[in-house]
Amino acid sequence: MKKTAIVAALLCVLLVVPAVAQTYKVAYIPQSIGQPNTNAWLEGMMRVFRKYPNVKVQSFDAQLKAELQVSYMDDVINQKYDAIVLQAMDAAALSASVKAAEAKGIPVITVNLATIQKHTASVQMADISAGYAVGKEMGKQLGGKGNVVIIQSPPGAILGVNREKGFRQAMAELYPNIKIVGAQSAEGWKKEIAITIMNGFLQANKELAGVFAVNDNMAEGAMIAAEAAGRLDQIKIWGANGQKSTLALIEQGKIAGTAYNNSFAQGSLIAEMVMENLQKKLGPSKAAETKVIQIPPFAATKETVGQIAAEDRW
Amino acid sequence: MTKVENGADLLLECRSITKSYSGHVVLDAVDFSVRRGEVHALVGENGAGKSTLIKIVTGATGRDSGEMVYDGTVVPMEHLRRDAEALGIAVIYQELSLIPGMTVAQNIFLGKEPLRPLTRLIDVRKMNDQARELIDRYNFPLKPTDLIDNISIAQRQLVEILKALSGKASIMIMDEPTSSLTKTEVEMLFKIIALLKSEGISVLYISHRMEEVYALSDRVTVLRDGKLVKVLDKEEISPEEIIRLMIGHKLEEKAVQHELTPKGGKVVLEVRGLTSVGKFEDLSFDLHEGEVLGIGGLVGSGRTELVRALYGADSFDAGTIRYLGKEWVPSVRKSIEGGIGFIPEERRLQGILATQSITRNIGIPNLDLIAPRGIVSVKEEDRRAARGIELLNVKPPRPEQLVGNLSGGNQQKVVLAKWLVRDLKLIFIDEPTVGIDIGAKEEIYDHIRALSARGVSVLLVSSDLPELTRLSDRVIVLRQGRFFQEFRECVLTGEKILRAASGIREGDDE
Amino acid sequence: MSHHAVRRLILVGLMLALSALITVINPVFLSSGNLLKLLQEAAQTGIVAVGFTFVMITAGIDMSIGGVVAVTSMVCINFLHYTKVPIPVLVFLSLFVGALTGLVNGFFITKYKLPEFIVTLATRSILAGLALVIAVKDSLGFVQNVYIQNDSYLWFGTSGLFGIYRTTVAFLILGVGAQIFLKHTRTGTNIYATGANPTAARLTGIDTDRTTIGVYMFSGICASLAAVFISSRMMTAMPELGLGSEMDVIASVVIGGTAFSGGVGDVWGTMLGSLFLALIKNGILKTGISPWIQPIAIGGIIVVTVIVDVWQKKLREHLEARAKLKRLSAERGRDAA
Amino acid sequence: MNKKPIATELRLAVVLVPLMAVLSVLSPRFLTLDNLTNVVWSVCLIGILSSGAIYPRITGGIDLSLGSTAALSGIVVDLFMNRMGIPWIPSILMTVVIGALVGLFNGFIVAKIKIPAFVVTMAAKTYLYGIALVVSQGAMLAILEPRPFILISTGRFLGLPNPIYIMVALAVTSQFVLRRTAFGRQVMAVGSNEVAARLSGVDPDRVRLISYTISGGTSAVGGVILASLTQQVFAAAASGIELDVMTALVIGGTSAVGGRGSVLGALIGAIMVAFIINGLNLMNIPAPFHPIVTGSVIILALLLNEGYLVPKRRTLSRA
Repeated sequence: MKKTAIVAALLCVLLVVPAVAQTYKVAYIPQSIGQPNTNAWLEGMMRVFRKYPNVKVQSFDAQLKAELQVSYMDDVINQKYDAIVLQAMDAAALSASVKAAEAKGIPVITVNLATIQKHTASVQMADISAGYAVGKEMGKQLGGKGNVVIIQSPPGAILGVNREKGFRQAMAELYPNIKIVGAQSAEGWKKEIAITIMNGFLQANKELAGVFAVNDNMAEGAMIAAEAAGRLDQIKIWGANGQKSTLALIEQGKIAGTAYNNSFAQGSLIAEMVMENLQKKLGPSKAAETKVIQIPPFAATKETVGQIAAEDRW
Repeated sequence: MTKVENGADLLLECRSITKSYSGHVVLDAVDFSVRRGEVHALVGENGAGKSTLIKIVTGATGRDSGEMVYDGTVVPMEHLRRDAEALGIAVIYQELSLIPGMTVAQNIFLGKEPLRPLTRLIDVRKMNDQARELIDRYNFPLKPTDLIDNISIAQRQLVEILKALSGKASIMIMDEPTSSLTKTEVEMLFKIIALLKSEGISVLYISHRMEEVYALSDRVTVLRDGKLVKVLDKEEISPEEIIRLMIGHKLEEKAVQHELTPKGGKVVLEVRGLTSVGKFEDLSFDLHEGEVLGIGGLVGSGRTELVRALYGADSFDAGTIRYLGKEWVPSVRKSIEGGIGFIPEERRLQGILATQSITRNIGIPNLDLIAPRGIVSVKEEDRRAARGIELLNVKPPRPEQLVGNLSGGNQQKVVLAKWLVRDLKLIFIDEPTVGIDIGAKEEIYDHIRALSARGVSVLLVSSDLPELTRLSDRVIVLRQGRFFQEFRECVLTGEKILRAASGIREGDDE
Repeated sequence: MSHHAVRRLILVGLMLALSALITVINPVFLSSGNLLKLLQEAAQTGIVAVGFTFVMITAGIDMSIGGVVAVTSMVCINFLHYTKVPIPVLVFLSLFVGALTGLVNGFFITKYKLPEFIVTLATRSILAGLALVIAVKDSLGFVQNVYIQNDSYLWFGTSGLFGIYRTTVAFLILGVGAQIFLKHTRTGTNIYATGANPTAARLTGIDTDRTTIGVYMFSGICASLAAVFISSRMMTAMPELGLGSEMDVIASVVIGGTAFSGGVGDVWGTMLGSLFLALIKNGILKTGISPWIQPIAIGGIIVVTVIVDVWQKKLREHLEARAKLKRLSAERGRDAA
Repeated sequence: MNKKPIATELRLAVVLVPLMAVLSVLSPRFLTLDNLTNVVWSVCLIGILSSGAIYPRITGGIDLSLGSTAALSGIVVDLFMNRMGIPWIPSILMTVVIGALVGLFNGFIVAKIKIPAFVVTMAAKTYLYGIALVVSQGAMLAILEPRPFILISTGRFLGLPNPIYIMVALAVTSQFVLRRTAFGRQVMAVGSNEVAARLSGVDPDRVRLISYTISGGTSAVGGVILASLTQQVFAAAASGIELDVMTALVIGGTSAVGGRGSVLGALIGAIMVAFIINGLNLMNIPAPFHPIVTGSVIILALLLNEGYLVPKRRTLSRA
């Protein structure tokens, strides 16, 4: 670590950054920048890092491409960053890079999705149980019966897939009388496509009781469609993530609920882990397993959403 | 033609060749033969079946029936380009078949490049050497490594010929070879043809230019409407006769000479000291109302550049222009609005919108009239199109017909129609009849005369001497971008212009 | 010196200048580790671009390359996951995917004279779907990401002698081979002829249809080859792998001086182009500027590069015109004399 | 030419009608008014973008930056309305002007500096995304206000979603401009033979400039519609839509060489593709198969168009 630090210091001199005794460079590689949750994580991290002027965070825009994330990882390794925060597009695709980084002494903390190769830590919103929680709550709201549809993530997007798995599991276990009558995937998690899909569902099912969109954005899309069709009052729409706009809509009663995850807190938690690691010069963890921190989802409904404080809304 | 002259010495013999496209017969039992080492001209209006016959001979298309014997061997029904080449049938195409971006040598040996032994790699040095040998043998002004893009049209044609010679050609078919050549270049070509002939290579020659056919051919085969009309031997060949056979009626005028009678009237265009560096220098002349002023000179003498500048297509460096007595700085838009028309040199590249209908083609320069406030009055547009078609009897007379699918003659008619449907005061015409069959030619001539009769002034640029002499009231000959000589009130003949164009001044004409 | 030679020099000059600038900002750029990675990145785009160059020289365009990459990698994943097929066989099979796609593209383009752009766009869409269909699924039918452990397959994506990545080596070999093929074989000449003047080419007895089909097959094969290297490097593949990478490929080819109108351009240019693109993308990361600004910089640099090229061309033409003028007046002098 | 494009539209109808017949047999719900409405609604964005993108295409160019332009426009209109407090109507107008200026800039580089449109607009796509990130501060912004703005896309008039009216209006206008105005004639002429057009008094540079400007303007409209529909704006919105638009154009019989094109054709093309996807959804056919079917049908449609698309484009492209 000393070596890294010295090199880092040298770099700073060259970078003509106000030369602090020891400067740390942290790489933040989300699936794409400009998404509410990825921004929230960054903000959460910054809430911590702002206290440490000697930490510089650089974001990388992978534009939802695993290939790009891989090449960013390589670059970050070459630039001898001190820590990497990674929201992997794909558990397998990034494993090699993660391994390489830790081999080079750079601790990697993954967000929401742990890569197959073991690494320092992974802070996750438990997606399967999030899906499960949604299923459970929605089932309650529907009184255990009715037709439900799912607006899926693009095929192969683990996060969405896991949420869907959890949701189906809950329905299968708890509510035998709720029928899942349709599931369609929205290319690129796109809201406008979610709207079209929802329109189709509204056509297909004269009695539609519930919708689970595997993220809030698509849930909002479903809501727009249902509202336009004038059937919003008969349909319980659920999302997952808990972004600010969705929470507002829950308060208005337009969206039934979401699996809220405090991405600010998540980000701050990650940042603290990073700082601890850097200050204690721990480097990549020697443990045999990835240290996984599961953040239990909070099912936010009209009743419970009030419990989420303004500063925790992202 | 020193060789024996009996049927036995036929290189190519076709007996009752018949070909029809979708029921429509284009060749009807045509007999055709070429002797060894003769120059044989194949003439006929467009649509007479010349090109189809050539296509069949060269294997570009198949024949429905009829026998074909080449060099003693019977040519089977399925006769492909490759087979034709193997037999030694070489073609030089009207639209040059060279590859831009490649060198002369590459083009000559395209598809049959010499390979390094035991490899499939091209032996570039060997290729260039072989090209050099060929070039030297006919001492052409070429370098094997010249890029096609950087050499003149005439030179490209030479490359075409070498391309043909590089194979073992025993007959060379030339389709309109001179259409884009200057006088001197044509003469060079003729020398080459003589040379080929002397080497015992037969030349099958297709041309619309009578004087060439006259000068060159040992025999002439005349086709009309897909039928063989007559085969003329050397002594029978005369332009009038050929034309009579081709179009069935005799031309009222002798195409060789013409009486110039100047037109007075008010000056429409007044050019003083017009100069465009490197193109033309210090040109001054007046153009009167209803006058046809011919501009003679070799290609590259600045004729085309001059009319382009006058029209506003190109800029010029010095000099003044007065149009209808007013100071005039031309621009295309201004010219059109001011009643000036322009028929460019290269019909396909500059004249027509190939993928657009006749209506649209005629409409484009008349947008100011058919769409005064930006909105096109379809009625007005169709009306003008109909008028244009009817006026020039464009065939087929279908307004929605794509101009790209018309014959050369009809394309040129459409280009002319664009201007005839609006009231003109002045029109610049550059090489109006290149590659156009006699019939269409005559029609276009009539229209030019009609224009001048209507008081429209015409500035006519042409390399076709009979054309120039017949149509002009006055002729100015340019040489190397400068004024060389003016012919007025005299009996003008083609060779007078030629001599002037080639720099021989004869004072005794004024 | 030809226009292309000059544009090459300018491109190289620009690259050196940029490299220098970036190195000043962040010396890590010049570290062997980074340069090797840079070359690997260039190679991954470049391998596809080489094939694409052939297509563009025939005045065509192949939008299906992204789809080919996706399907090919899915095919590989399947074989690695379910079978023990020897790697050489596997690679052969994967190249077959590209060849077949190219054949289909070429067939519709030549036989039915359909516009290349849309035909290949259609095949792209078909392949994109196919990739998802054949992707390895778990018991619930959800796409499952397979982690490749077959070392002899991973060999492709790793580095060998002097830490040079095998992708880079393959790129160089492919590039040099393709260049020689283009410039020094009859087929190569036919490709140029087909693009520059198809009518003439046909008259000369060149089978332009066969040539066209050929280049599309080659383009497909190159894409498949790239897929092998990329999936091997990532030790897995996703159904959407490579989709959306078309633009980078086209940019490399165009910056390299191959024209959409066909007949001009070569592989050297494309290799430079892909290197140039990789350089700015890699270099920009060293500058530490915000990811918001990065696309602005990249887009800007591309535009400027092309503008510079056009200007140098104009300048040369202007100079040539003046030289010609001199010659002309000289000749006149002689005539006068 | 007056006839040709109509012929294309007819040919497309030849594909469309049996297609709809088949779909309505396979799924009874297909031929319901609501369903058809939804399908048309879903292609509004493509339709709107096509009605402008067709101009550069006909002049032999291409505008790949329309997706980024749309995203940027959404962000800009939100900036005007919700961060500067400008009323929504002027905000939209200003946004469209900005979009047009973006197009004008592309057009300038293409027409005046003579750089291949593909490269110019591809680069534009990249840097416009960056600019959008900067303006939006990299955030995904929700638009909840003002209500009328939201209603532009979500509201209905006479039972039909408003965007359909906007799309039809734009398409019809564009088709009219293309077929019935001097400018339309000039666009076609430039696409067909630039030199001949110039000698007939057309100014190709000006025509190109305007073409790209229009494309930029309609992209902005599209961006506004999308923003109002999804009630959110972000830099990556509408990413990748340019390919859908180009597909629609080409199916609609717009050829890059030869100065041909029809906006209505493009619309029919887009709707056709949408119908297929909709039908597949109604039949609960899993997503992965959708692109396969779509791609195949596109080729089929082209084959039916063959007679029209054949013309010697290669030789012409050299002319």
